[in-house]
Amino acid sequence: MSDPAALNVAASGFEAVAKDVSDPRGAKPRRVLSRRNIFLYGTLILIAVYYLLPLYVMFVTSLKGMPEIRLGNIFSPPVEITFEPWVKAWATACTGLNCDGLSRGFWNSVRITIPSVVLSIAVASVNGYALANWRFKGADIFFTILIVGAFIPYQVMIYPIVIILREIGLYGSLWGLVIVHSIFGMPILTLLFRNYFTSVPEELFKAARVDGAGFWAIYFKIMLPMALPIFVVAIILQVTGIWNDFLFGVIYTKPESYPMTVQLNNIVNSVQGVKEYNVNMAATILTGLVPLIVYFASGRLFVRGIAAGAVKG
Amino acid sequence: MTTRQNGRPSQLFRNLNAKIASIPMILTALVIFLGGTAWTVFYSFTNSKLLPRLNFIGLDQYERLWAAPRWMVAIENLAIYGVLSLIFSLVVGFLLAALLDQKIRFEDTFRTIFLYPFALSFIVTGLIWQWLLNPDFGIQGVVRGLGWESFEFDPLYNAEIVIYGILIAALWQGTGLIMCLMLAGLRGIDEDIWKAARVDGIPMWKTYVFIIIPMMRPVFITTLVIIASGIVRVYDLVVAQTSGGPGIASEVPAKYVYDYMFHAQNLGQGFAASTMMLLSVIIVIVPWAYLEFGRRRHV
Amino acid sequence: MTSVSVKDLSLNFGNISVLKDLNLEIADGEFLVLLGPSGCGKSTLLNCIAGLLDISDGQIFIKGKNVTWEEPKDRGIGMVFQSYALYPQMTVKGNLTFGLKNAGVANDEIERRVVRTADILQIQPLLERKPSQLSGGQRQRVAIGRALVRDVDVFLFDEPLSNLDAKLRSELRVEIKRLHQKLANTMIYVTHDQIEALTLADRIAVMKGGLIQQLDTPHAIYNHPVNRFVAGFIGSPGMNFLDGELEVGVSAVVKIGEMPVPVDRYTFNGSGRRTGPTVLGIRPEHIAFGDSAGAMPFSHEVDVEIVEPMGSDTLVWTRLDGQNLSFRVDAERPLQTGDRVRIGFDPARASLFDSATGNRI
Amino acid sequence: MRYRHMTAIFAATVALNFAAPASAVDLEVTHWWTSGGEAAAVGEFAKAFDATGNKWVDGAIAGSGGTARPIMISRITGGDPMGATQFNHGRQAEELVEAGLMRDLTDLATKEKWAEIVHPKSLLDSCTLDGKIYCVPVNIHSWQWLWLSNAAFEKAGVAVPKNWDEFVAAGPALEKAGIVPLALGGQPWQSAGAFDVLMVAIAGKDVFMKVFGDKDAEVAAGPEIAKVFKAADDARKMAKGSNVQDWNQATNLVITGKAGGQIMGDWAQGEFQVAGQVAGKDYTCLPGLGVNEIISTGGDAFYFPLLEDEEKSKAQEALASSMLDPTTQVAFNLKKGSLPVRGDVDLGAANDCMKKGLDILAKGNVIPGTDQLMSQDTQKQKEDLFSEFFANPSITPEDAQKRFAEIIASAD
Repeated sequence: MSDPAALNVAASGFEAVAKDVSDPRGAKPRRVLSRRNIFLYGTLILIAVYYLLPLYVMFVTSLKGMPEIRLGNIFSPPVEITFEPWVKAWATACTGLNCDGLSRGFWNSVRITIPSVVLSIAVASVNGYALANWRFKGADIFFTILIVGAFIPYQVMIYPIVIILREIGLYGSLWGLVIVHSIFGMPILTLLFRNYFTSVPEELFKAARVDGAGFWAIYFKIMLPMALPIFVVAIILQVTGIWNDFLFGVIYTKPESYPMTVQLNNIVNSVQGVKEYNVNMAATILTGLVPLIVYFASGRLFVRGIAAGAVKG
Repeated sequence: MTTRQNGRPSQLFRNLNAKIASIPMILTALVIFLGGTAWTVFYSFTNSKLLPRLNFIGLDQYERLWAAPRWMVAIENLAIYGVLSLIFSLVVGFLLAALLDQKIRFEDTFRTIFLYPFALSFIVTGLIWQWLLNPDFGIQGVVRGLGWESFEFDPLYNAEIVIYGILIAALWQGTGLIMCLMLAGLRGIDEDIWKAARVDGIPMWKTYVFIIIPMMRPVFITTLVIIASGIVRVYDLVVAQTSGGPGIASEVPAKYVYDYMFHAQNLGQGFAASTMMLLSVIIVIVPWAYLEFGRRRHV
Repeated sequence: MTSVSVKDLSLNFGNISVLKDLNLEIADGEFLVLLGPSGCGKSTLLNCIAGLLDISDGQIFIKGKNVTWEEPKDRGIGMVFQSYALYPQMTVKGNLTFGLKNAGVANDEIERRVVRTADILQIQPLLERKPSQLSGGQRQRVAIGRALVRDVDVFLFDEPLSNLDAKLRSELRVEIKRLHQKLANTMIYVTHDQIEALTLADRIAVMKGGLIQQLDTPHAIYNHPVNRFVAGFIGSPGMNFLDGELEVGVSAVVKIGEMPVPVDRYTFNGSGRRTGPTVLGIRPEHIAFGDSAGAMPFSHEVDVEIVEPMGSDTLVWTRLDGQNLSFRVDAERPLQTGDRVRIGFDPARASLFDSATGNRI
Repeated sequence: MRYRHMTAIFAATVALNFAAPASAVDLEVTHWWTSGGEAAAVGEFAKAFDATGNKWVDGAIAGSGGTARPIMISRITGGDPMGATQFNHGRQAEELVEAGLMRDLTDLATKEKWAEIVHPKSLLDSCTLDGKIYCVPVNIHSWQWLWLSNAAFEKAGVAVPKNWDEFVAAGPALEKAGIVPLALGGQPWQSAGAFDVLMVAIAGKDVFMKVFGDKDAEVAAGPEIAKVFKAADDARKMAKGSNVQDWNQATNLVITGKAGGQIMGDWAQGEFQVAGQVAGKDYTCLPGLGVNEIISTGGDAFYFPLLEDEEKSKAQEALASSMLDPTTQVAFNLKKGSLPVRGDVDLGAANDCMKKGLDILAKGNVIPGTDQLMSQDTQKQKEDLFSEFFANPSITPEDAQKRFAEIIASAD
C-alpha cells in the first residue's frame, strides 16, 4: 500500500481520489487489483488447477474413443464425444464371465454402506458421549487402546477377524461386514464425538441430570439434537471410507454381495489386450460419484462439524 | 466411614448405562485391537505358513526379516514418505487454510475443489496418477509432444524418485481434509487476537507462526492422528500406482506384511513384520496417546 | 428443622484432596451463600450436594433423608447454573417441562406448574421462544424457572449472575431475594461476589482450599472475620492491614513502627493476648478523618497520595509508617494529592491477627 | 401392474427351485482368470457344467493370484467356502488339505480312472497327498517360451531370431528402430519367471533340478548359474523402457510390434489369438528360448472345499468330472492356450505353437513347474530378488547370484 495514488482503480469514488493524498479524508481507498489480491487469488487459482486437473483428465478421457486416446494429448478435449465408455463401464464391462459392469455392485454397495454407516456412527457417538460425560474407571485405557488401534494396518487384523467372525457365525454375511466396518471406523469417530461432546457445556449435562434424565434420555433428548454438525462429518467420513473400501468387502462377503469397488478393481485390472482407459476412467468416476455427491451436498456443514469435533479437545 | 443404610451401590454398577453403552468400544479395544495384536505377536514366533500353527521357532522370523533387502527398502521408503507427507500435509494444508481464511470471495468453491479428492479412494487416486505420470501418455508424453523432446518426468518408472511420485498422489488426495481441519481451527481463534496483533504491528506471518499456530494445538493433534495413521497404513495407493515397483523401489511395510502373509503364504513372516510395525507405532504413539487422552481433566 | 446437612464430607481426585471433612447444617428456609475465590471448592461442594459429583467420604442429608448415594433427580433439589444451561433445541416451555416429563408428572399438573412459574418470573410471553432468542437476563429467569417448576424444597444456585452485566446483576439479585422471601425455600447459593453474598445471605460460608473458613451471619463475618483471609476477602474496598507488634504490659498496645496503637478496648479472643508480631486490620470506613479523628483513641497526621472519587464517597490512599492505608471520606470533601490531614480510628472496631497463622486474636 | 407381473415370475422361479432342487444347484467357482483369453476359456467350463443341469456362479477376482488367494483362503478358513476354487497345484493348497478343509476326490478319481488318463502323471501326483487325490488338474502351462513379433524385426531390418543368442544380438538393431527389444511387465512374478526360463535354457534341465528340486546352494552359487545371471543381465538391458505392469500389456507390446519379444508362458498365446494373430506369420514362438527344448508342466488345478450340503457335494463331483471331459479339455485349452492334461485327446485344431508344445510333451522333455518344487515363500523371495534385479541396474549379476544362493540355501 505504498503508493495509493499510482495504482488506484477507483473503488472508492472520484472524490476520494481527487483529494490531496497527504490529507486523508473519507473512505479509505481500496483497490481490487492490489498486489495482495493478485497474489492471493493467483495462488488459489493455480492450486485449484492442480487439484482439478486429474478430474478434468478423467472426465475428458472417459468421453473419448480409444483411437483418439492413443493418438492424442490427454489434456485436449474430445474431438468426438462418445458415451460408449460410460455405458460399458456401467452395464457391460466384463469380469470373468459376468458382463454387467458396475451396475452389479452398485446396490450391493448401497446395502453395505447404509447399515455400516448407521451402526458405526450410532456406536461411536454413544461411545464418545459416554467418554465425554460419564467417565468411568478404565475408560481412558480403553480409549487409548482404541486410538492406537487406528494405527494398526488393516492387513494384520484380517486373520483374527476371520476367526472371530467364524466363531460367532457371521462370516460371509452382510452383518459380519457391517461389524467390521464399525470396528475400523470406531477409533476416529469416537475421537470426533468425544471431542464434540466434551465441548458441550458441562452445565447442560448437569442440568439434565438434575432434571432427572438418565444416560439415554440425555443422549437422545439433549446431546443428539445438538450434534448435527459432527454427525455430518461422521457421515461423510464413513460414507467415503465404506463406499471406497475394497479389502473388507472382498474378504468378508460373498461374490453376490461384493461392493462396487470390487467390480471397479475387476474392470480396471482385467486387461483385455489393451487397457481401455476411457472405460476405466468412466468406471472410476462412477464409483466415486456417491461420496462426491455427499461432499458437494454437505458443503459448509462439513467445516462447521470439523470445527466442532477437532478444534476443542 | 460413618453409618450406612441400604449399602453403597457397588463400584461395578456405578454409571452402569455408560458401561453398557461402552461395551462395543471395550470389546473392540480388548478383543480386536488388543487380542488381535497379541494373537499376531504370538504367532510371529511360529513358522506358520498358510494357516496359523503353533510350531515355535523363536526369533527366526525376525532374523530373516531384518536380513531381507526388501524390508529395508520398505522401512526406508516409509521413513521418507512419512516425514515428507507429514511435513507437506501440514504445511500445505495450513497454507491453503490460511489463504482461504483471508475473507476471500468464492471460499466455498475453492474449499470444495481442494477437498473433493478426499472423496475418492486410494485405489482410484492411484489409478489417476498412474495415468498422469505414465511417461508415454501422461505429462511427460504431452510435454514432449509440444516439442520439448528431452523433457523427463517419469517418477513412477524411476527407482530413485518413485516414492515421490506416490507422495504427489497422496498429497493430492489428503491435503483437502487437512486444510478443512486447519480452517476449522483458524475459525476457532478469537478475532480479538488478530486485532491485538494488528494494533501491535506484528506482521501477519509472525502472528501465524508465534501466536495462531500455538493456539491451534488441539487441531494439530487431531490432524497428526489422522495423517500418521494414514502413513503407517499406506498400502492401496502403492498397489494401485506401482505395485511396489519398479523392482522393489516403492515397497512399504504394510505391503510386505500383506505379500508375505497371503502371497508367499508365510504367515509367520508376515506376522513378524506386522509386529515390528506395531512395535514402532507403540513406541511412538502410546506414551503420547496416554498423555493426550489418558489422565486429563477432572471436572 | 434442618433442611440440608453435610457431615464429614471429603472429596478426593486421585491424591488431590478437594474438600476436607466439611460439616454444614442448613436450616429450613435459610439462604446460605458459599463464598470464596475460584478454586476454593465452593462449586464442588454444591455439586456434591446436588449429587452431580460422587463424594469420597461422609454423608449428605436433605430433609432428614440420607441422600449420599441418591441420583440428583431423587434429592428434591432444583439447580440454576452460571451459563444458564438451557437446552438449546427446546423452547422455554420445553426447558421448563423436561424434568417434569422425566419424572412422569401428569400433564395438567405440568401445565399448572408452568403457568405458576411463568407468573412468578413474568416469563409468560417467552414460553414459545428458543433460548437463542432470549437476552441474558431472560435466559437466567428461565433457568431459575426450571428449578422453580420442580416444586422442590432446596434450590441450588451455581454463580447464577456471573455472566450478566452489572446492572442486570443487581436487578436479578433483588429478584432472587424477593423470590426467597416469597417462597421461603432453602437456598444454597455459590458466588465469588461478596456483594451478592452480603446482600442475599442469612448466613455465609467463606471457603478456601476446600475448607470452610467461617460460617456466620453477614454481619459477623464483616465485623469479626476469624482470620486474615476472610477479613481481606470480604468488603470493598478491602480492609487495611498494618504490620505491627503486640505488646502486652499494663495495657495492650500494637506498635506500628514507632507508633503505639492502644488496643485496650479491643475484645481479645480467649487466650490471644500475648506479645508478638501482629497484623492490625481496619476497614476504610472505620477510619475517621478531620475533626472527628482527633477524638479517636488513635490518631495521626498523614499525607494524601491518591484520591479515588467513587461517586457516593471518595477513597483516599495514604501511608502510615510506610504501609498503604485507605479511608473513605464524603464525596463533598475536597481533598487533593499532597494535602496533609489527620486520621484516626477506634481499635475496638479493628481486627487483630497473629502474623504467623493469620488467625484472629 | 408391472410390479405384480415381476413378483409372479419371481414366485414361479422360487417354486420351480423347490420343485426340482436336484436339478439346479448353484455352485460358486472362484478363480482369477479375467483377461480376454482366460475369460473365454473359463466360459467353456461354465458351459460344460451348466450342461450337467447345475449352475456355475462365477466368482472371478481380478488382479492375479496374489489378490485372489487371500480371499479364497479366508473364505475357506472362515467357514463359508465356495463350491470350487482355482489354485496352482503343487504346494499352494497343501495346508488346507492337511487341515481337512478340502474334499477327498479319490473315489471319483478311481471310478473315472484319472490315473490312466492324466498325462504326464506328475500332474496328478501334485494333487495327491498321503495317497489321496484332492484336486483336478485342468491344464498344463509351460513357462519356457520366447514370443517374437515378426513385424518388429522386419521394421528393424533383421531376420527373426531362432534362439536366445540371436535375439540378444538383434537387440541394438531393434533399439535403433525405436523398438523395445524385450517386453517385461513390472509384476514381480514375471521377472522371476523369466529368470527360471533362462536357467532351463542356458544351464539345462539337470542344473535346474539340482537348484530348485534339491535346493543345492552350491550349484546355485556355481559357474553354471553365473552364466544364467549373465544372460539375465542382457535381458535386463534389453527390457529397459517397457513401461507396463501386467503381463498381457507386455504381450500387447509384442502384438503391436512395439517390442521385439517377450519371455512368457504359453498363456500369452491366448492374447495373440484374441488379437487375431497367426503363429508363424505374425508372431514366432521359441520353446525353451530356442536353445533347450524343454517345457515345464505346471498348471492350474481346481480344489473342492468340503461342504456340508449334499446337493452341492454332488454338484462338485459333476464339476470335477466335466472339467476332465475330453471335449471340455479341448475347448478349454484351445482358448486358454495351454495344453490338455489328457494324453488321449485330439488337438487337431491346435496352432503351430501348441503343436510344438505337444511334441515336446510327447517326447517327455519335461520338468516340473517351480510351483511344484518350491514353497510360495521361497517363490516370493525369488520374486523380490528378481524384480529388484531387473529394475535396478546397479545390482551386479554377482551380487544377485550371491543372494540367490542364500535363498536356495534356506529354501523349502
